[in-house]
Amino acid sequence: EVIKIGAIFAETGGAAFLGGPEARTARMLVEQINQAGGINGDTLELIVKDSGGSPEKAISFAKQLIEEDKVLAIIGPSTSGESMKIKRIAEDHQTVLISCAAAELIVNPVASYVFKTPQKDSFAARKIFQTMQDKGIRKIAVVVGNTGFGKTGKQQLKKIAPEYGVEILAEETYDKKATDLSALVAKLKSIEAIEAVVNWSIVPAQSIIAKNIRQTGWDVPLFQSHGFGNIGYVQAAGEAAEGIIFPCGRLLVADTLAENNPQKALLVEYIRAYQKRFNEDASGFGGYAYDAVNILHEAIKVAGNDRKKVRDAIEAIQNLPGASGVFSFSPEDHNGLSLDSFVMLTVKNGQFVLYQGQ
Amino acid sequence: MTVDLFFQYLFAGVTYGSIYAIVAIGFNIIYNSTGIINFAQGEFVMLGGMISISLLQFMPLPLAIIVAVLATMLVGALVEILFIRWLERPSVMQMIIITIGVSILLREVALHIWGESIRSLPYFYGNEITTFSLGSVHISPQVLWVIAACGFMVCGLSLFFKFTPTGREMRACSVNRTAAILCGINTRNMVTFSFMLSAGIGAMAGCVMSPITYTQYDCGTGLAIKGFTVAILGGLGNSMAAVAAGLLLGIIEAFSVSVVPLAFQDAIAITILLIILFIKPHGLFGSSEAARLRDF
Amino acid sequence: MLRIKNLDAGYGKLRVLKNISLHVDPGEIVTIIGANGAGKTTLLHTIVGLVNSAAGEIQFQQKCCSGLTSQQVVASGCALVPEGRQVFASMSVEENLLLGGYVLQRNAGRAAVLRELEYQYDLFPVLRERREQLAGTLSGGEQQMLAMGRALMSKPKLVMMDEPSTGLAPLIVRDIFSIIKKLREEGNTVLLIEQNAKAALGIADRGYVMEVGKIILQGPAEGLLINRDVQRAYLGREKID
Amino acid sequence: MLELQAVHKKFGGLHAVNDVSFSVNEGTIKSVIGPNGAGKTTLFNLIAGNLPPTDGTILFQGKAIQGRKPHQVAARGMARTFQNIKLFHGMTALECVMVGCHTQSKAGFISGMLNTPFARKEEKAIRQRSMELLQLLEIEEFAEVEATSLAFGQQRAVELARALALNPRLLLLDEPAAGLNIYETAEISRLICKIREMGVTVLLVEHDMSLVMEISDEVVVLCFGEKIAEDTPENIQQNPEVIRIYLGEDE
Amino acid sequence: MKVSKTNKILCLCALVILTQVTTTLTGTQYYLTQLTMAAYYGLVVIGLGVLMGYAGQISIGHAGFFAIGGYISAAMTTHNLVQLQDTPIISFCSQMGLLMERQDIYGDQLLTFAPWAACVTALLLAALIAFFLGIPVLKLKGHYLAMATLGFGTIIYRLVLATPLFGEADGISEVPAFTLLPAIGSLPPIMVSGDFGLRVINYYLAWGVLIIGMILLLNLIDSRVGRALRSLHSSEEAAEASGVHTSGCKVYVFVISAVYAALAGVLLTHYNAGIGPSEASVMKSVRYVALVAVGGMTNLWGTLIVGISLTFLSLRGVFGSYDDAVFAAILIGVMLFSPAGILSLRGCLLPSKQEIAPAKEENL
Ligand SMILES: Nc1ncnc2c1ncn2[C@@H]1O[C@H](COP(=O)(O)OP(=O)(O)OP(=O)(O)O)[C@@H](O)[C@H]1O
Ligand SMILES: Nc1ncnc2c1ncn2[C@@H]1O[C@H](COP(=O)(O)OP(=O)(O)OP(=O)(O)O)[C@@H](O)[C@H]1O
Ligand SMILES: [Mg+2]
Ligand SMILES: [Mg+2]
Repeated sequence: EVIKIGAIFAETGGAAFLGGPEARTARMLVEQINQAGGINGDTLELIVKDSGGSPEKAISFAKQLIEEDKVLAIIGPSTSGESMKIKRIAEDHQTVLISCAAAELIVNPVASYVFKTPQKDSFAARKIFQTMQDKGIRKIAVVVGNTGFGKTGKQQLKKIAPEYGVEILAEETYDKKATDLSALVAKLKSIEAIEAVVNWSIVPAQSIIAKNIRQTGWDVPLFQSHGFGNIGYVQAAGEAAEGIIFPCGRLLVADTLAENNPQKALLVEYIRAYQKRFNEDASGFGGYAYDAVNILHEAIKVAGNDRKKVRDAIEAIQNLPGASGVFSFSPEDHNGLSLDSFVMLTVKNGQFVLYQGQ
Repeated sequence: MTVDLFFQYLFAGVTYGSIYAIVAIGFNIIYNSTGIINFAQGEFVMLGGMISISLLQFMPLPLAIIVAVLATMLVGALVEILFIRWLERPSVMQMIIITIGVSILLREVALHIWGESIRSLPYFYGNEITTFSLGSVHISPQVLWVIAACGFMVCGLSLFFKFTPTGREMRACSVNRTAAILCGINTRNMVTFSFMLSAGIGAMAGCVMSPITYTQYDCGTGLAIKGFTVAILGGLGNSMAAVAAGLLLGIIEAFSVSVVPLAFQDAIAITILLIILFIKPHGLFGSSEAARLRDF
Repeated sequence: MLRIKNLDAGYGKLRVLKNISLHVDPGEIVTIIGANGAGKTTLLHTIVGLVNSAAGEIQFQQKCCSGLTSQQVVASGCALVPEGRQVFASMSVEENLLLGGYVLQRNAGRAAVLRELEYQYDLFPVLRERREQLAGTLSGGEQQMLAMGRALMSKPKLVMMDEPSTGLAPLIVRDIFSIIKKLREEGNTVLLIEQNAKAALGIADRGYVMEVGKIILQGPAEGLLINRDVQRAYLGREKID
Repeated sequence: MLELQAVHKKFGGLHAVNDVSFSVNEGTIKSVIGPNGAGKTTLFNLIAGNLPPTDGTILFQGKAIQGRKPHQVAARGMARTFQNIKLFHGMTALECVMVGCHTQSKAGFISGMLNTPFARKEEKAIRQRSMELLQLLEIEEFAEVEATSLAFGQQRAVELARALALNPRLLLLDEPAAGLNIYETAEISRLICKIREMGVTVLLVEHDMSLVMEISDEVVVLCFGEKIAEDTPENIQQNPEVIRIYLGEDE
Repeated sequence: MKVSKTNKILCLCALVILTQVTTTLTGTQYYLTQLTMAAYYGLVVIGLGVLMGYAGQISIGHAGFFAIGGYISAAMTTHNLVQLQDTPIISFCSQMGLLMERQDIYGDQLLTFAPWAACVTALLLAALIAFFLGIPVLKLKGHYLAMATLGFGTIIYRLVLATPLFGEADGISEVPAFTLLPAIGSLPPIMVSGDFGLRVINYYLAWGVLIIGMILLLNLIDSRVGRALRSLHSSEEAAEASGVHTSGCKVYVFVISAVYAALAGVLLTHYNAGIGPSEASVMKSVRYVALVAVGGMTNLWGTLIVGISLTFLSLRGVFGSYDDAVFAAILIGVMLFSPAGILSLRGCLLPSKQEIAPAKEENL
């Protein structure tokens, strides 16, 4: 039997940096599963649709996949906006949706058929604030890109800051395609009380802001979001990336993990296979799709080709190691990850290393 | 606002402005010889950056840039020869739409060649955090490179168009092609030449700005829109005006940061542009007389 | 100088010129007269290669130029003053003239162009006054002079003029015709197309009469002037008589 | 009918129309002549509203019209033709003339979109009237031919028909005979007289003296923007100044 | 001429019905989803077609009007007013029947504007903006006009991305269905909604709106005003001299095409139950322009056919990640080989007199 799985990724367009690795990872993984004999003898068929990051296309594709291709589940979309638009469709048609987008809104409030694999933004924010607390930082500036990712990041940071006694003195949203942010940096720098800057965005702006801050000779601690988790961005920021602190899954530091870490084996294998296949470094984004396929794999193993049973099976998954962390779902928690899925990393000599505190 | 901050904004504005201007110049060249706006100009910028980055593995930086510029000029010539040269009697609208098509095509090709990841050339001098300080104003050396390249190109081109026969002939082609033919000018070669020239300038721009702005397969579109804006704001066809307009727009953008949320920066800048256009329908420095005589 | 044999040409499927044969000898003024839409403009365009010929032969200075591009024809010394003036509207008068010197500049260098420029300014003093003005803002007559000046800038061996007197004041028309005569005196060859048949035949050596794409009459200008058919059709004698 | 009082137009430093005053009486044909660049077309553009005068008053049927938009002037009953024929690409001769009926009809966007009976009726009437005009100018056989592909003389006729479609009180003609041969010119001159008989006043710019002298009641001579003479055709032909600068000695 | 216009409309109606019947019989009703969406985009494209092809005014900002329609109606029908319930304005609106109460998927109480009120507001706003924007913008010509409209599109895009009310980068989701006619007796309700159960109704609704829109535009171009538009396209000066109030005419068509776009935005947003910023992006505007060009500038039928079919294919994702590339290739191909639009390819092979007309001198 062939089990059909749909996928909606932004392989092109503004969110291609997410959708590209996700689509590649999903394809690679499904191939691997099929090569290994499929799931209980059934083969998986992955139908990937490129939404280009447009919600209207995602909606059209979701309907198409559900009705026409009669897929068991949908992986993706890559962005929060798209995910929110098809959340209802998946719910109405009782098709499992495992989103690869960050926004917490996707699984909170919980819709019974909708899951997501990336760590919650709130965890990232908490991790950052914890680190700040350790460093005694109380007054910060928040700058984000005008993407869905940036938007939810800003919301979470603003929501959680008071819990850690942190005050946000300035908040700014810049264009995702910004080519230079030195004016913004000048503005922030002129607010002398600022003790740290948190940047929550995606390529290429997160490297640009790092450069611009350092170029003005401003020596504030710079925090970034988990979107920074790609060695390519460090290379792009070069010298300016040194000392950036950010929360991230363990993928980037896989080989430094302890042998008994449940994620280690899988991460090392994924990174190796991805690198070999696509000749580029694996990133946290691909990991989201990895987890989505992996979770489905586990659920189908238990439940077979049945939408409702698969849903139940996902909710029952406990302690499943994945790329982003160890998943334990429940009817109330459709993300399944804990705060512990993040570690704080920093950049040292152009490499990611665990942040030890200074 | 402190004096320091003022200068820091000013310099940020100059940085943006020269980047916009350098793209706008490319628009003006093709406009001057064909009367059309080549919407694929942004892609030339992208190609210049991408090609030089790829070549950097095999050769030193200056050589990589030169080869990339030449390669992009070749692409420019190819675009013209494949899509434009053999058209019997193209209308302006047809040309605009073809160049939009070419721009999308080049972008998609780049996506499938280079992928969606960002790349950049290394800083020509120093590295990411090197700066010169003038008082407490910090300037990245690469910005100076951009400004210098921009100034150099503008002066060179203005002189070229104003004073050299070839420049005059290129302008003639755009004003009245039949008459240019009747003067014995090989109009087709002129057009090809202008595509090469603007592709080369675009590529050059792509190289000098790559360390600052990074290069990605779709970075051309945004730059093209800004460049187009600036070219129009200055008055089409006038490169000196484009630089002035570019600097103006850049500085408006930079200073707008200090008063309104950054998220509205573009909206503010473009609103100002529109207001200027309504008051001066042919750009800040454009002559309405010349524009009226040119039929679209 | 120019020799055309059995020429056919047209636009798409529309055949405008049918089996045209004519010749222009060095030092002559030859005029072609004919009603509107007879195909005179088309004929000139075919000669300079703006319109492709379908059949027949065009020889300019003993060389066949049927397959040549317009640029090549112009470069070989055959200049056209186009119908409707076609000046470079948004460029200055001087620039227009300099552009006309494109061919000359290639063959004889910049000094020759400047000399020629002065010569044209002497020929058309109005243009000197307005050298900085944009050509498109000139009045009709000024533009016509500019178009002629521009064509003459290349020091062509053969000048073809398409209705140069259209829209010009009587005095200027006379000027234009005397300029044409002067050109001939200086050894130029002129192929002139005119609505004003009387004036044209008055200065021409020979003339052709064209009707719906065919040459129906030809001969020395004086002969045509007294030809009854020509008088009736183009000179309005009948009415006057 | 039309009265110009001390009208000036400057282009930068160039005084293209300098203190020109004259009036056109109802039912007459008045011609404006003058060397090239004298400012005749500019004068027309001032009257028809294409350019605002720098100074001066233009009265049309007793009301000042300077600075009005061309379409407003047209709606008051002034029609014009252009020195370089301006017909509409992609429209048949009939349609071109129907555009001329614009001010004579009312159907707007809404009734046009809904194709109301009123709009349909009006459309029919316009078509009828335009056809009549084409007949008047004897070009009805080209009604369905694309106007820009017609022969030159026919294009002129279409343009004239379009101008007449406005039901004008005053008609401005800018070199209607340019590029026409002697017969076509005679034809045009006949037409102009016919138009005058319909009660339309005509103001004419022309270089063809046979036409001007034959049909006009009065002639104004412009030179370098200034009016240098205004008189009957016979007297103008004798005026030494005019002969010197414009007509030239007759052979 | 008139007859053939009516016939073409009847053919289109027949085709629409036939498609629905066929899909029902073959059990492939899912095609109707994308056909419905494509019909709404078709509405934008034909509106733009009249503006560009007939009046000759390019607009690279039409996605902006689509977004105004979509976003206003989405924001008004999703923004919860419960907290403001007691303010005088809201209670006044509530008395006027402008509000609607319902529950969201999680069971929370929502008080929002009713879709029809939102729709009217959106359309009026779009018309007003088009009017006040059109007055200065349409004075510009050629590339300057292109720039100004592009600028307008960019401003809308930026505002949408920067305004929390419009959901910033995520856009707005959970937009309710738009009930046009409540259920009467055993008749199902007529509402704009993406619900699978209402698909056939929505299909007919969308195509009904499109066909009516098409008829109105076809009437318009054949009318007195349409003739005036075509004349000003060719020569503004001559049109003015013929008494055509050119700037007024231009502004009005601009308003009409903006309303078309906004209406499409409103309806599609309700159908999709959401809208995102990509609908306002410049690329979208460029796509509309390109669809008009591929269809043929002065060929409303061509524009319609191309607009519908290319959008349909793209929405079905048939070109995968080559969607833009294929689109660009079609665009270039058509412009190179058949600049008068894809439907005139036939004419290319058998040149008619009309097509030869543009003279060689009119190069550029
Ligand atoms: N570009 C074109 N495409 C199609 N037909 C054309 C074109 N140009 C001219 N014609 C047609 O060719 C015929 C001859 O035109 P041409 O312009 O050569 O006449 P002409 O003798 O110069 O007339 P005129 O005295 O009015 O200048 C006319 O019937 C005209 O309609
Ligand atoms: N827009 C303008 N800007 C500057 N100068 C202009 C403009 N329009 C016309 N002129 C100048 O004004 C003068 C009068 O021009 P106009 O076209 O009115 O002459 P005209 O009498 O119609 O001549 P013709 O008989 O040759 O058509 C000319 O010298 C012309 O160069
Ligand atoms: Mg001719
Ligand atoms: Mg004139």
